[in-house]
Amino acid sequence: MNDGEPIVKTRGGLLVAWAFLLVFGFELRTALGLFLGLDVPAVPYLGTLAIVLTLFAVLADFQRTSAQRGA
Amino acid sequence: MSRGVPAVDEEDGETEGPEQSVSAPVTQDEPERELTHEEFDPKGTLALILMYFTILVVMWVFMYFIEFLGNDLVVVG
Amino acid sequence: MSVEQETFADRYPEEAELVRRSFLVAFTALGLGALFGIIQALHRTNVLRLIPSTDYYTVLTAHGVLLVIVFTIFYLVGLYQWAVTRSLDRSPTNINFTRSWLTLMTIGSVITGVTILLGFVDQIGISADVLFTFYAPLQAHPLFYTGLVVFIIGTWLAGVDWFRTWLHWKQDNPDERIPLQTFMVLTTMIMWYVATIGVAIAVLFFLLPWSLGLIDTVNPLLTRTLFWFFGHPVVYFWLLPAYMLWYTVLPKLAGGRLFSDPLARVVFVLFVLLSTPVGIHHQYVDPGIAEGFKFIAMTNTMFLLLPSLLTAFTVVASMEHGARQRGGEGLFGWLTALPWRDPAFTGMALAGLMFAAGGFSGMINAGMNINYLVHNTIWVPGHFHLTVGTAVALTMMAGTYWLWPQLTNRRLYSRPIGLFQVVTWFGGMALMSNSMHVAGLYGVPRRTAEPQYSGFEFQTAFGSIAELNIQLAVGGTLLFISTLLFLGNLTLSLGNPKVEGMGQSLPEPLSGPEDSPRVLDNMKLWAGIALVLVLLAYALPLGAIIQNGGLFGTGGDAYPVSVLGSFDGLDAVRELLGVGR
Amino acid sequence: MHIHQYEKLWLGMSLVLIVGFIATITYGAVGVGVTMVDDSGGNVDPNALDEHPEFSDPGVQKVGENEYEAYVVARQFIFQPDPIVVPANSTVTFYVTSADVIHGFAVVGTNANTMVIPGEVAEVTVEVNEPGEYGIVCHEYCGSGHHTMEGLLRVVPEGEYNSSDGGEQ
Repeated sequence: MNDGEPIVKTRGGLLVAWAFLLVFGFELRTALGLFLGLDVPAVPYLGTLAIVLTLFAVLADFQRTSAQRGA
Repeated sequence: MSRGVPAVDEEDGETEGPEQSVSAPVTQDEPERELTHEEFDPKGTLALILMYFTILVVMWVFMYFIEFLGNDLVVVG
Repeated sequence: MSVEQETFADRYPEEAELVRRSFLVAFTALGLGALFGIIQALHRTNVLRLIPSTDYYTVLTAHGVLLVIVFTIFYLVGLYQWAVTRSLDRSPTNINFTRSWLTLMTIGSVITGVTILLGFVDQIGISADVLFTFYAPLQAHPLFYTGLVVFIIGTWLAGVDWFRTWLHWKQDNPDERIPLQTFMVLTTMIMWYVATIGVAIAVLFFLLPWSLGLIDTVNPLLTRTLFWFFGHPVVYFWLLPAYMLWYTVLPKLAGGRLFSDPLARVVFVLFVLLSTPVGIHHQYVDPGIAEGFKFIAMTNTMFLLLPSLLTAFTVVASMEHGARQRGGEGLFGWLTALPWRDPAFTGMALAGLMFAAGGFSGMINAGMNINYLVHNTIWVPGHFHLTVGTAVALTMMAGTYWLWPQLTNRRLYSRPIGLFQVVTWFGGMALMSNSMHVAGLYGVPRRTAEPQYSGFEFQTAFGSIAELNIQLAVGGTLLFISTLLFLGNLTLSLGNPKVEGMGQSLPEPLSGPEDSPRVLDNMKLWAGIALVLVLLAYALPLGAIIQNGGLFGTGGDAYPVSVLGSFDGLDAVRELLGVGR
Repeated sequence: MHIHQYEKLWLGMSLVLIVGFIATITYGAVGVGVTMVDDSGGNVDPNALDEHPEFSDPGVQKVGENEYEAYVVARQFIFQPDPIVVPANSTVTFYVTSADVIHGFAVVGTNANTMVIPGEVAEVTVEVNEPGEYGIVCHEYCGSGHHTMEGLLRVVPEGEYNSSDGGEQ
């Protein structure tokens, strides 16, 4: 974050954040489907979401460990 | 695991061996600061719960007026 | 707090043994229930059909009874025994009495459980495929009802035990407020006594004599209404132990203190008052009950949202307090300062989050006329897998991660596996309950082995039924894996060496009991008001049902699910004695 | 009692939410006119349905201008009549009872949804619009063949409706 403190403080936290955001994205798809009738294809959407989140997780973990080394 | 050390400083949990793991919080004795009931305003809680409130109202209106009353064969007697 | 601390098992070895014993029964039921759960998830969705569809209902009965009666309630009595002993710092008045009710409950569960499972073996002719609700005129084997009676008597005696311990404590501490955890136990048990009146009458006066052939007919609407008299408060009997953990343990796990003790007491009192006079909301589309009674049940139910909404605030505020003490900043930034790597904390927090979602579908279920949209669709199991299946079950598992070392003096085998387990549960349940809610809106019914019909197709607003089935099957599989990880982790923990000093204390609330009026501790008053409210809500509907349909119904046969068919009382006695026909 | 300001605010909002829900439901009942299944259908002896004036020969009958009554018997594991045939743009009252155990009666994808309890008659009146076909399912477990229990509601154009085939089998 701004002050250089990692937003995710432990790998456990990273796992929880990853799962939470994936579930959030999944429920978003349901909301779009029910509210707006948008049929977002499940596999490409969730697949992309999972890959993007995993990338972010790897980056966040890198930031976390380097911040730790710096401290 | 080192009990008695604030957990925010304790970063390397994933490398713990089985015999070291105990599910226990570690902060009771030395919190970074003490907050009493008077000086603590749960602003974040209020913000979260207002979001929840909004979601509830929107979903309720959708479910009742669109899904239910817009459905076929409304029961009238 | 000293680093080396006495555990519950050090201080109360005999009590700790009983708590472990009740947890053992609970977790055995959890394992079996989860196995039946995955069989159903795969069968319904036609992914894998291991059993004939007629046996699906045996599986479904066992899944329901094992998980919501045996697992939850044995966990409850274990947790409550710990809570009473711990918070009063006092042993039961007579530990042999404690042992006897636990034994009685176990015997009852085994009788009912075995009767259900015998449904798989056609040759024996004993069966109880009547599902968790055992609606007459479907008739189970008498042993099913007998086991239930024995079990419930056991729970009644547990309440007697805890009340007695409290009264003795009160003699020694006449001016003290009831400790919060004991307060929670006592109020829960008052609610339970009021609630079980319904099921006791239904089983003892109608269903059991009827299954023994002593009476010919029952009034199906009457026994059904009596079931729901019990059937709604029982969901709070599952929920309140989770609330106890959220109120008294979760703040500590978050590194803070409970926001408000008085409000916690108010919440439990509201549950005592409002849990029972709402059961008719399960019967919104039942014939034979006037709309006015349904409306009253609806308003009561809506006000029953209040304690849960208040809980949401208090519990999240307690977590925020912990996070801020740990250095959390910002409007939402404090969320990152919470101990997410602790499975006990994360499990409870995710359980609470799912309860917020389940709360919404519960509001829909409560909404009388909107019930036409969702009644008996798979939306309803979608709802209660979020509430009892996650808010309660996941909290209980998470609570175990915290409590287990203090009950056994052994460390948990692996905390990372524990964390992975609770996250898997969260993800699995998100998939499964999402698909159930959505399919329910399309009209897919619950409680059926093959929701695929020859004469019509379900219409979907988006996606497809096939996709929803995959969601359900994958979600169910993740939940099963999660259960195995939980049970495996605990089992492996038994191999850890015993260590000293794993005791944990619970912090005082920010606003203590001295901030609340003493009248809150007046158990007789709340019990009295609860009974009056029940009388007001139920006297007229029950009277009308009996007046219109008769105490024993308008006729009609019994439909035993046992293959041998109905039998007379003598045969039943012979069978009970094990003499063949 | 000592309650934090935010908590008081949330208590107030919770009460608003609850009252709002009750108000919505009351609007649905009074404003829109959605009524609940109640005790108006009366009681019957489930073993004597074949002596009952209507349930002995379940089917659809015309009772007024655009008004029809459909008598339906649910039993392990069928609905009678099947299909139920009604004309489009009419008001149909279903009278549903059970000859044996508790069943459910739900016209799939619609709000017509009731429990079917032996001894009781469920009375459900709906407005039927467009022609079309709806599935009917039993949504309460009623025995080992429960999953096979289904029926059909056929809404035919007014001109094609023939009172003699009004749902008779």
